[in-house]
Amino acid sequence: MSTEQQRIDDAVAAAAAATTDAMNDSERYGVLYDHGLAWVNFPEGCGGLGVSTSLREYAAQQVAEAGLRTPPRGSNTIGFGMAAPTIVTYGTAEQKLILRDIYTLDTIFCQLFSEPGAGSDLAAVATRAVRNGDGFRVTGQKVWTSGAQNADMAILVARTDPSVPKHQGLSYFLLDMHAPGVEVRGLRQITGEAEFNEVFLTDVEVPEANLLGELGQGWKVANTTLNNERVAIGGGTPREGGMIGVVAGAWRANPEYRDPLLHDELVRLWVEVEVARMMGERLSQKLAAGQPGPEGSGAKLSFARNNHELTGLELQMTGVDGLRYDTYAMRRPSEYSMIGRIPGYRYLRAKGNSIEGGTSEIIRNIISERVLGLPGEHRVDKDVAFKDLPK
Amino acid sequence: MSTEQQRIDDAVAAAAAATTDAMNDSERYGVLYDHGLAWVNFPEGCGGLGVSTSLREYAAQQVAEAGLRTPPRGSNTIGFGMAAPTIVTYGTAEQKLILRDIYTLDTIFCQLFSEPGAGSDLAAVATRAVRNGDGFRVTGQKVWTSGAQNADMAILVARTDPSVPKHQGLSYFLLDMHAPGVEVRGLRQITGEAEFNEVFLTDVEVPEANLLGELGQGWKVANTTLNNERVAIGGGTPREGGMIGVVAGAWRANPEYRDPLLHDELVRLWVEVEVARMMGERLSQKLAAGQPGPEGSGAKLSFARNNHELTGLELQMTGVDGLRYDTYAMRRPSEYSMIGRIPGYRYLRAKGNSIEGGTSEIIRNIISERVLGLPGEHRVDKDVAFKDLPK
Amino acid sequence: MTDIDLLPREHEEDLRASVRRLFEAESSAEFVAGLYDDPTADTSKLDRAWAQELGLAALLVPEELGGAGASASEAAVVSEEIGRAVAPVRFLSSAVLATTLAVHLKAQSLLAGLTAGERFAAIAFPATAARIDSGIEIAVEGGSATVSGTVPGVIDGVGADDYLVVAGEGVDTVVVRVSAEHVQAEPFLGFDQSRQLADLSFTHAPAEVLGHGLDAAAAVRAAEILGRTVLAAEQAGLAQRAFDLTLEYVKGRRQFGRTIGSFQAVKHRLADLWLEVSQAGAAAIFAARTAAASEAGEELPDEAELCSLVAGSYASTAAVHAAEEAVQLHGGNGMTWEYPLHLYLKRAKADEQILGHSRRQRQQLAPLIDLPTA
Amino acid sequence: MTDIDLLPREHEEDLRASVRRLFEAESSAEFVAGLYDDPTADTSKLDRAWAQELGLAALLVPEELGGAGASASEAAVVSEEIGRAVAPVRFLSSAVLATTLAVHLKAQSLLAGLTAGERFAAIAFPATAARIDSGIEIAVEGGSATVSGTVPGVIDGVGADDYLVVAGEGVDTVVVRVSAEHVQAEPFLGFDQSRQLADLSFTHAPAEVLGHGLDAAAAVRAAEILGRTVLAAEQAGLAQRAFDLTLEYVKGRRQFGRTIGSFQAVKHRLADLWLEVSQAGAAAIFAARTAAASEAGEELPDEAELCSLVAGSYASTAAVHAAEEAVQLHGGNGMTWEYPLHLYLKRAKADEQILGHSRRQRQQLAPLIDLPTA
Repeated sequence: MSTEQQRIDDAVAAAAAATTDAMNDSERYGVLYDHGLAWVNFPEGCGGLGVSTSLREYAAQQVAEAGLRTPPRGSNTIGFGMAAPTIVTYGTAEQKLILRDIYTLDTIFCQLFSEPGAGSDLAAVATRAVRNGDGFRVTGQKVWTSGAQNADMAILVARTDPSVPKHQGLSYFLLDMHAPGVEVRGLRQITGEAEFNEVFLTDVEVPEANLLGELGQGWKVANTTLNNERVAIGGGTPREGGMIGVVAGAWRANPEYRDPLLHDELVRLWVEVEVARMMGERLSQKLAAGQPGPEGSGAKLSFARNNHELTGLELQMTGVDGLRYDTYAMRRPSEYSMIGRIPGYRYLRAKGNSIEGGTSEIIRNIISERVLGLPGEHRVDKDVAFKDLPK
Repeated sequence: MSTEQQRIDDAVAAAAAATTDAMNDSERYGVLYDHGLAWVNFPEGCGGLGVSTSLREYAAQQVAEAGLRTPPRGSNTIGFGMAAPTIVTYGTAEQKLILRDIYTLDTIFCQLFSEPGAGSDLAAVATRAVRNGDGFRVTGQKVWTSGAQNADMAILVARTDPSVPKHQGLSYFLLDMHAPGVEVRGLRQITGEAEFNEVFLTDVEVPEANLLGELGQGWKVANTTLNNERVAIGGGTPREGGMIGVVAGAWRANPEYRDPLLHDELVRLWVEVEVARMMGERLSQKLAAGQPGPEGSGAKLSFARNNHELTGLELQMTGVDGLRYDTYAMRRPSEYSMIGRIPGYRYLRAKGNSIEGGTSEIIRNIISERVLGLPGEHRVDKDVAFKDLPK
Repeated sequence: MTDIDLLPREHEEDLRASVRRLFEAESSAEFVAGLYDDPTADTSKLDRAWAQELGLAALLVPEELGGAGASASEAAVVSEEIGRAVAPVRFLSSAVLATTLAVHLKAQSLLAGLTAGERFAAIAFPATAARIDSGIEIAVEGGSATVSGTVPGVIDGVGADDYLVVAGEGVDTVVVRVSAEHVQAEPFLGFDQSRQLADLSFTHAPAEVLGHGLDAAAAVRAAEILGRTVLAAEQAGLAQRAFDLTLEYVKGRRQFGRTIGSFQAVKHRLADLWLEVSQAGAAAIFAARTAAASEAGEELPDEAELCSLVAGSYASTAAVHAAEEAVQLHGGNGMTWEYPLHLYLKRAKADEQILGHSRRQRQQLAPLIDLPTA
Repeated sequence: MTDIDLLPREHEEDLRASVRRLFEAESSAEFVAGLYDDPTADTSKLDRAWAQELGLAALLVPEELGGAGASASEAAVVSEEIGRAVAPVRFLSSAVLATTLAVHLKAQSLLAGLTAGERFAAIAFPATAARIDSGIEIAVEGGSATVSGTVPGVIDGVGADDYLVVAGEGVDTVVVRVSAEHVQAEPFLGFDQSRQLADLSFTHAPAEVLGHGLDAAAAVRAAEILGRTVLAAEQAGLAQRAFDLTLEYVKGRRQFGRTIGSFQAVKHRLADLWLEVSQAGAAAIFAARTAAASEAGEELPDEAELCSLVAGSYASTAAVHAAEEAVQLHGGNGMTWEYPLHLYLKRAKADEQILGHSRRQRQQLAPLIDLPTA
């Protein structure tokens, strides 16, 4: 056993001793945070022990074996997956205090990045943050914000200087979603529901203390966030995990769906998902062994394509049943699930898999440039002041 | 009957009267030429009657009905398809005299356009034509020249001025293939045979009189030629014409090839070929009615893809037979045929269908820019002197 | 195979223009999207407009029976426009499928109402079936019959005035008519709400026999051929419109300081898609003109059937592909309710299943082109 | 399913390096291309080199039988390198298929020659068959037998010292050995001349019975699993090499004043291809490690069979796709004899047929993953 493992074991023992049956969830999670077991690879004092990232799984096992409850990531996806890693990297001591509230679920985060005119091209954000005394006044429109209706805080990218080229005039902020001037509206999707929101910001006051990273460094900070978003759909997925399990299960359970003409396509997709799983498994083993590979970028591509094809096939194989829908009512779920709905919903929702979190076109650019070393696209917007670009 | 049709009928009657049983082929074809029946839409004196292009088919019918033999186009493909239309457009009176020899098959043409460094990018030709007294001295290497070993003349694109941007420094020549300094070598292909040639030009003297079009206008002249090459694979193709007939025929004739797992793929390809045929049919009817459509550019794309897939399927469905080859000996056929060889040859040869005469990538550029009106690719070579471009 | 004239015809282009005007006025994207929120919304005004005012209900009825005496060619033009507007109309179910059946069976009383556009009919068969066959039993006694059983997912199965039920095949084919009051129709929320489906139940429903035996089988076959042909035209029209919307979008939408239509990967995908959509259009018109020639006795029904299967199997996947690419190339906007793309996606994917998916249609095609499975 | 370790292992990377060195020296692209012009060219020096000098003939033979006691994992490394070099070697036929059969049947006298790399064996079955089955009859009488019939397209069917013939299935399975002098082998010019095929004829050929019944059936199945697994590794290696050559080419080749690798349509195709090739590589190593675990008794044969079919069906089409894209993206150069791409294209397309094409392999996979056809 390594020294680092020993430190984890000690922390787990101490946390277990400090936890009492009378504690509520927030208090329990707080104990874990205070003992450095929230994110063990984070520095001490930030919910971590400063140990190697590869020990995260080990720590999770020990915590679980000690019977200590951990917060469900899904309740604060943006907080855990994007805000926390960015704050720990760029935050001031004061800003880092919020890490505890993220972990205890007392502060739920959402993300204010994309705009109607800045989708794949995030650096084109037009939302303005104008100096206003000690702070900034923010005005603009954001879109594709999931969970905004339930969020306490947001990570925000806004333009602080339109007179310089677009990547240089951005800054990164923490924004109070309860502040005056923040308006959240559900954005209805093709499935009928509004999983995402539009967020309108009108003269929202943001104090200087909420600037994360330096003024004008927003692009660099945002990329830390995005790299954390696009982490590999890693190993550990069981065979037939995900959509293939749903479709193969329907085939098995319903002899009337077994159209022999669709059989080869179903098996082919089963193989596609399985080889993607095998690649994910190899990647995760390499990562665990400290040998990161380039495979991660590919996982999102095959995930999206396989989901497109599987849901299309499912709709086809279920015949008239596939043409029934459950509800197009505009609901506002805090997250989506492909399970428990009908094939038509899955078909429509899966279309978003190749768009959200980086379109498949952007992912292909990334693979070809960062993994394969091919030249970048011709850019006409790199050296021109943002205000002078055609919109 | 229109006046133009009447003129065709009169010419046919006169030609028939002037043709005697004792004449050899060259003399017979000469009679047709002299009566304006070689290319009826060409001007009088150039083998034509100056009538509408849409009357070509009518004229061909009348000539055939009169029992007059016409030269097989395949014996002088480049002469008929590329040299003649270019010469009639840009040629001097003296140059136009060669049209008769093209038609009578007394002068066989080949094409010296592509180079090792100038494939899709034809304007990058590096072969130099340097002023030398009254004429030019030509040096360079050409490639992908079919029929060079049997050719008397060539149409040639060469660079006369490397100090201007690349599209501006080209000129177009007629070159005597029997001149000193012309060396033809078979270029072996993946099928084993050498259907094409490399042609090495070393200080070949070309008289001033052989410059076609103006000095420096070679790009414009060459495009006339290429537009004639990329004419639509038009209508009139019978159902199951081409490769689909070969593969479907093999399926019907050999029960042992009928792998049920490949059946849907075969029928799908049958449909693909049939819809391409229907589109060609519509195009040809529109052309005949004087309503040219944009469909022509697509025909080459589907032709190539369908041939790729059909030949791949054929090799698969023929099992062990598909793995037998007839001969990889380096032969030098003057043209190729997909019929009469084995599936393996067809599979390999079909790979060229998406490369020769404009790669499928170039065709997609053409469709997206000329048909769909999308912007051209970013060009770095338009305004730089040819000699200063990176090679 | 005779020579099929594929050129546009002036009277058809006039027809196209008037249908397009109607849908622009009465079947906007907002109108169609509204049907998803209120499935019971009344579309009868729209149905009256095309059926009576434009007289399209009479399109396929011969002149001697009081109709317009037009052909599959004109019906295809109308259907292309329907696809272009994803219009929620009973054209395919009533004016094409049921009317063709009625014409071939010389069911004059039924036809009178249909021709006038005052009554609408639906054929009781599951929308995804490759053959028009109710799958339920019809007990015949002389000129009348009773029908019992359930048929799921019937196209325009709610709100019809007359229901045609087909059972059996070959010499055993029977076609009957049941009037609406004897049918229990349960409409359901559809994946594609621009074509309403319903589950039908018949309980000893009294029925009038319209035809039986080989004549009836021939009539059913004619309806199948025309149905597939007209549906292929709808799919081709839908595909073309989804493509056009996308082409327009990529020319205007800027990212990274350039229009996204200037990116070569987008250009090449659109070039391939253009080819596919164009081929679907050519196949659809080829099938329509061939069906017209066949109905006029100038071409064999086998050839019309072949062409309907070629066009049907090809256009159905082309429409889905065009709609899917449209959503993808519109990026996040393509995923919104606000943009009309979702209407195209839903209709295209549902249409793909109707009258048999493309693999099934290719199985039907195979014997016609002498490509046996084994 | 146990956890399968997928990380590179040091001894395997050493093995890879030595095999690569051998092929670089003895199996250059020129050497392989030369086999198309002279099909009778002697490749025995190359076969001696890997079999004897590198000792790879003994790779899959257990230590207690005098072999190296290595596993499918090491064999896959060798095979990846074979694919990378499109090397014309008898590794799959003799060192994998025949040797696995011999090991499982404990055919010690046969194995002695194979292990030493002094004798080579071939199994008489048509290269494109999904099962190892000669399709001819074996008349057994006690420990000896006679074989009669013809078997077309046998892998490495000419020049072997021993021929193994399998007939029957289940309890009726028989495996016999026929020595070369009793076999008439007619090699033929192959579409892919880097793997020589031959038609075999047996005329009352005397044979030694190596095994029969369920034990023999299990041995045949083990050979099939290992054969598919090792072939998948070859296909993955070939695909990777074709991809690498193409990536290098598009980075250097200029047209329109830019490298062709700077065109987005080319970039996106290569990104997709990279994913496919990477997945093929992952599936191949997964199958190899699983087969090794199965042979070691740590995993069920069913799981090894499943993984071999996943890798086999996927890698075979990935290799063809990679080779086809390589030819296309090399433009005219890809069509020449001078560039090595054609060697990859031919091997990949031939490999795709060997041991059953991917659709057939998926049919074999379906029952193992409980996806019945109907």
